[in-house]
Amino acid sequence: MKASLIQDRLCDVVYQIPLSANYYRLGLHSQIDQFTPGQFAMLAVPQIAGVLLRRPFSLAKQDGPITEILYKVVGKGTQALSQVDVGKKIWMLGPLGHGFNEIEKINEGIAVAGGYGIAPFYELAQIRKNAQKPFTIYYGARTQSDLLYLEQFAELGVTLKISTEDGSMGFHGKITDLLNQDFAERAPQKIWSCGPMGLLSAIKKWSAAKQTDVELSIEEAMGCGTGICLGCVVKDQNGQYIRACKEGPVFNGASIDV
Amino acid sequence: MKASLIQDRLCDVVYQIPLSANYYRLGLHSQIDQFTPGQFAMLAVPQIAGVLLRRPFSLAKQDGPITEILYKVVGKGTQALSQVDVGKKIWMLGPLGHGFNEIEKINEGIAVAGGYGIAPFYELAQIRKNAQKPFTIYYGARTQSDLLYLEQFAELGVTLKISTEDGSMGFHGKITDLLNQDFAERAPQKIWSCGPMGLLSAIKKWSAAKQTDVELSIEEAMGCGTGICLGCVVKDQNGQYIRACKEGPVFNGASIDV
Amino acid sequence: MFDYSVKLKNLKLKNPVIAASGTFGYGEELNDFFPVENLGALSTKGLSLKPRLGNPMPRIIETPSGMINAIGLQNVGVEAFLEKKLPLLEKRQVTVIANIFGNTLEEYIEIAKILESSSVAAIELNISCPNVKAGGMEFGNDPKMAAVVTEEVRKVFSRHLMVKLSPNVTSIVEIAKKVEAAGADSLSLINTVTAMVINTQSKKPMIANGVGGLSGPAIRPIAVRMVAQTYQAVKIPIVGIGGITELNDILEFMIAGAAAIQIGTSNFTKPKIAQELIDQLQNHLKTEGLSSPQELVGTLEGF
Amino acid sequence: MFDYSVKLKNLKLKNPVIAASGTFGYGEELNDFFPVENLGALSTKGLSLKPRLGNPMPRIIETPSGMINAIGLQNVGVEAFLEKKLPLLEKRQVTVIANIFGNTLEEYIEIAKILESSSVAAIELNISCPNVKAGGMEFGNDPKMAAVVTEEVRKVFSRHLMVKLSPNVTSIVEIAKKVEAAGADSLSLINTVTAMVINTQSKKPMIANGVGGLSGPAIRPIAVRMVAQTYQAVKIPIVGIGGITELNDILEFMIAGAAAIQIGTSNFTKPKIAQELIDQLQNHLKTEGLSSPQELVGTLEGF
Ligand SMILES: Cc1cc2nc3c(=O)[nH]c(=O)nc-3n(C[C@H](O)[C@H](O)[C@H](O)COP(=O)(O)OP(=O)(O)OC[C@H]3O[C@@H](n4cnc5c(N)ncnc54)[C@H](O)[C@@H]3O)c2cc1C
Ligand SMILES: Cc1cc2nc3c(=O)[nH]c(=O)nc-3n(C[C@H](O)[C@H](O)[C@H](O)COP(=O)(O)OP(=O)(O)OC[C@H]3O[C@@H](n4cnc5c(N)ncnc54)[C@H](O)[C@@H]3O)c2cc1C
Ligand SMILES: Cc1cc2nc3c(=O)[nH]c(=O)nc-3n(C[C@H](O)[C@H](O)[C@H](O)COP(=O)(O)O)c2cc1C
Ligand SMILES: Cc1cc2nc3c(=O)[nH]c(=O)nc-3n(C[C@H](O)[C@H](O)[C@H](O)COP(=O)(O)O)c2cc1C
Ligand code: FES
Ligand code: FES
Repeated sequence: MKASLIQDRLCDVVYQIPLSANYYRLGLHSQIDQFTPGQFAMLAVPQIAGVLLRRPFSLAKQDGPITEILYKVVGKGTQALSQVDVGKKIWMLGPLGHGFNEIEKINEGIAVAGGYGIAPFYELAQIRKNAQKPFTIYYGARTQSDLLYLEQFAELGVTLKISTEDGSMGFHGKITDLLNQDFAERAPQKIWSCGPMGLLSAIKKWSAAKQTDVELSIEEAMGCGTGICLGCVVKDQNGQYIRACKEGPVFNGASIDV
Repeated sequence: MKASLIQDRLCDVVYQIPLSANYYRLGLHSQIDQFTPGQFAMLAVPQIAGVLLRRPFSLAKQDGPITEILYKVVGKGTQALSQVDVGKKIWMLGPLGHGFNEIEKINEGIAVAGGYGIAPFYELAQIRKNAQKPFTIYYGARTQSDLLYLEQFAELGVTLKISTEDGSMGFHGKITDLLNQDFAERAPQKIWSCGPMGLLSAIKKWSAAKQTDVELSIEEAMGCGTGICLGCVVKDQNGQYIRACKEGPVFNGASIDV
Repeated sequence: MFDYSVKLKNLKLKNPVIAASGTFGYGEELNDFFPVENLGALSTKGLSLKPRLGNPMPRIIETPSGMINAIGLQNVGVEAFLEKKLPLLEKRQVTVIANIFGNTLEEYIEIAKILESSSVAAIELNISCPNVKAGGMEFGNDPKMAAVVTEEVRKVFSRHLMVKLSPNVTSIVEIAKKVEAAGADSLSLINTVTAMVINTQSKKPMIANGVGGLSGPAIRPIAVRMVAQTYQAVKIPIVGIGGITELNDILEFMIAGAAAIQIGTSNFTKPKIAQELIDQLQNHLKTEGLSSPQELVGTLEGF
Repeated sequence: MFDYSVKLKNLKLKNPVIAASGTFGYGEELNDFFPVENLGALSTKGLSLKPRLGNPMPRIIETPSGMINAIGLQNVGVEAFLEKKLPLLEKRQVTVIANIFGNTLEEYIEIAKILESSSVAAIELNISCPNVKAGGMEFGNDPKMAAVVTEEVRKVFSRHLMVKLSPNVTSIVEIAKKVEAAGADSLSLINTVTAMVINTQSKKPMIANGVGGLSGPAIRPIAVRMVAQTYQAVKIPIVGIGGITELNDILEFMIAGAAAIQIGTSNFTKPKIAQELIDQLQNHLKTEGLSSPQELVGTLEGF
């Protein structure tokens, strides 16, 4: 996949669609060529009440010149972002970092996602479909309303394995329990995973036990997104701090300490 | 005129009309009963890029529950204000301070306004009309496009005497020159004036020479609008600092040092 | 049993929320608007021995998430305060903290003596004031001078003595310890941070005095740090001040070690903020199942 | 004839805009994006004698109009810098200022010696570092220690020696004077202001190190004040730092007395900001009819 050059562009907001559970789909006229799922962008959310830094968001989908972001309102930056109306403009710096690997190559790859960790798998599912490879997503959430993109995944022919903590949809329990159930005998060929740190640690452990290849997209507070602030580090296997935004956010599971 | 209690209310923006020269008419659903022209309100403009303090604006007109503000974009607070769309909400604290006096009583009162100093005279003209008193406004501006509310004043039967610095409309020159011309022989009974400090000084001097009663609405940077910060003072005739927001913004011309 | 009151040694407040000096006038300005007696206490605009005219205009300028002021301590003087301003506060049973300052040690002592025979509940000693006798060096920036002024005022004022510390120092902890040893009953911190904005057109400072004091949310992280450091070093209660605008900010200060807090600049941007925060804090404490604000104080871990 | 270059004594910069230490990496990160050689100079991430791991996470937190960082001076060490990072900067003909720090006086001297035989144009001495031998007291907070480290580094480094001052002191002017007398060629100010944010849920500091350094627009008025005061007290050139985000901010610093400026946190929020400001400043100077940036420096009136 050819890499797109990083750009910082003032993008028109072409859609801003409220979903359930305080999630939104944001469409930005970014004119990005393409990106690798797992790559992200730094958005300059409105600088309300002293907000200063940009906020990192996974790139969820590219549709011609339009980039989609799936985001959840969790604090004042995302709150301010959700108030930006269609027709207004937002600065977007991206695509940044390194995405998932071997997306088109692996035959039996699965994704494990939690929360807004689902975002990169929208584009990833598209790529798998184009490459005519099957794709299964294990998707864990607290409750049914936290599950996004279900229709889109259905359209892309993705097999969805859902678990919810409260049992309101799919398997009742943790996503790792569901994995244990489905892969009792064998292991998936490769796992791409994105979600909260707790999930990533669990998946890393699980994969190690299964001796399966795993890539983790990790989430750290980010100051710059470009590798210059050293605010987003994670320990590598040698105990050295490496940058989530530059060397990551997608890492080989074995190479980092989560 | 009965005084309205000060209130701090989150008001719907009911209209936001761009005029010429970066001026806007803003309609707020304030539910204020009434105000005295010259009184003002502190608006919480959106706190973009570190904006912290509220901004003072004259109350221009009350129409049922709707208060009108006439404002000009001059810096980042007013810029942010102009981006607030109809349907959004803004905190408004008011009515504050002391307005003009003897509005209904004086028979031959005139106003002298410059820039957005025209704002209070919209309501004042209405009161004069209701009281069936004639009203003339001397209105100075840099150029024609800086002149606002001309239609409204016409409807209210106001006699408008216009001067522009570039001669693009009305008298070519300073408003005091026009006053000198019109009042060569006699003096107006009373002057209500609002505008930039330069204008107010000139009017004060002119009135003193003519031995005419003058009230000046002065403009100072304001931190609170309620008298607690002491950031907006002006010297009185004894050399003591008094507060524009509390003792003013309208002062008897003789009582302050401008 | 839930008890919302706070005891700063011998000073009892009905709640931990104090209006900061210079940001609530003499309590009369917001009268129509705000039941002043609901405040934990009101710290008055700084009082001097004689009335002070204050600085020329402009006196304030906004900065990113903050403001600078150089009011120049304009005030009616301590005598006029007692005569004309205090009666209203007495009538409304407000807990009054008299914020005082002097240009010389003698002035501080004189004001404190006058206040000793008044009804004010406490003195807040503003030591961020240039000492004319020591060539303009601020009392509050020198540990020794800070201790001397505390000690001398202590001798003539028997009720609660709060000393307000300046952040413009290398070690606020060192000064805090000296002031504690000199007999202060409590410490309030921080006062404003010295700062400047320049008008790039006129090439003059944006406030007439040249420099002024920075306040507001911009300085909050500096203030929280100083409270946390000071809490580790002294035993007397601390009153936290700096950029408080919402409940979470109060919690930060209390966790850092503040037994009470003061609200300054926010009174300008939202005149009912103190009342709102009093209510919100009370609800929060109840929801968290705490029996008094005291249970939060100094609960910071990992520092 | 318009001349955009700036001379800080023996250090020539093609323009007055420097990327601040710790906010532009080693110049390679923004490479695709930004012609590093267009900068007046690049101040490197702080270099120590040995590589440093840095602090645990979290290391940064946003504050009102600012941010706090406690990166813990993670860096590759001076040797690896010379070997692996400097060649790219040399190839692109960047004016490199090596920002250095040590835990002991000896470490400072050792690094300076190593740099003496490298191609770096200047050293920027970061003295806001705890001196392990003096019980953790920061070099930069004590006028005497600040002078000693300057003097000793001066002896072993013959090119431009810039000393970066800490704002966390009672009198930055006193330290500036001592450092000037000790042989500094220029002063850069300010470094970050020590600050803290507390997570009110976990009751722990929001950054793992407890306290960190506040930067960004929030501190700009503090920095401008310190530059203006220092300019009145020293003869060597001053480099202004703190919260610069737009042209007007640069003008403020230059009017206050800064011969050059550094851009820090803004590189994070807008990675092309330095280039934009270089262009805007040049246009401004031309429009104003000035023949060099120098004509603006120290033009502040009424202070
Ligand atoms: C590589 C990467 C990709 C990402 N992709 C996505 C994505 O696709 N979609 C998405 O929605 N998000 C994504 N995120 C997360 C997203 O960046 C954050 O949710 C966003 O930055 C939050 O900004 P905010 O201003 O709304 O929240 P903030 O105000 O910055 O707060 C963030 C969280 O911290 C808490 N917090 C803040 N201050 C305090 C305090 N003083 N005490 C206690 N708690 C506090 C808040 O409550 C909130 O939960 C991604 C992050 C990374 C690093
Ligand atoms: C009682 C009263 C009534 C008023 N009524 C009205 C009214 O009816 N309509 C109206 O439009 N206005 C009115 N004003 C004025 C209005 O309050 C101001 O225009 C408004 O506060 C400006 O806010 P701002 O954030 O847009 O500008 P700011 O960013 O605060 O700047 C204000 C002005 O100062 C300049 N400035 C700011 N910072 C600097 C700097 N560092 N260097 C050089 N220059 C600088 C700006 O360019 C601008 O001209 C009134 C004011 C008062 C006191
Ligand atoms: C306009 C203004 C006037 C002030 N006057 C005084 C004063 O007279 N005495 C004093 O001790 N502090 C004074 N202060 C400092 C405040 O009491 C408070 O310490 C400071 O503003 C920090 O709190 P804040 O960030 O909540 O405003 C003043 C502050 C402001 C903004
Ligand atoms: C993430 C980060 C890392 C920094 N690292 C260093 C450093 O290694 N050495 C140093 O002298 N200053 C360092 N600084 C301070 C900056 O160089 C600068 O002095 C400060 O941030 C103020 O400028 P600003 O407000 O423009 O950011 C760092 C600042 C930040 C934000
Ligand atoms: S976010 Fe700044 S280095 Fe990664
Ligand atoms: S604006 Fe605060 S006293 Fe007038």
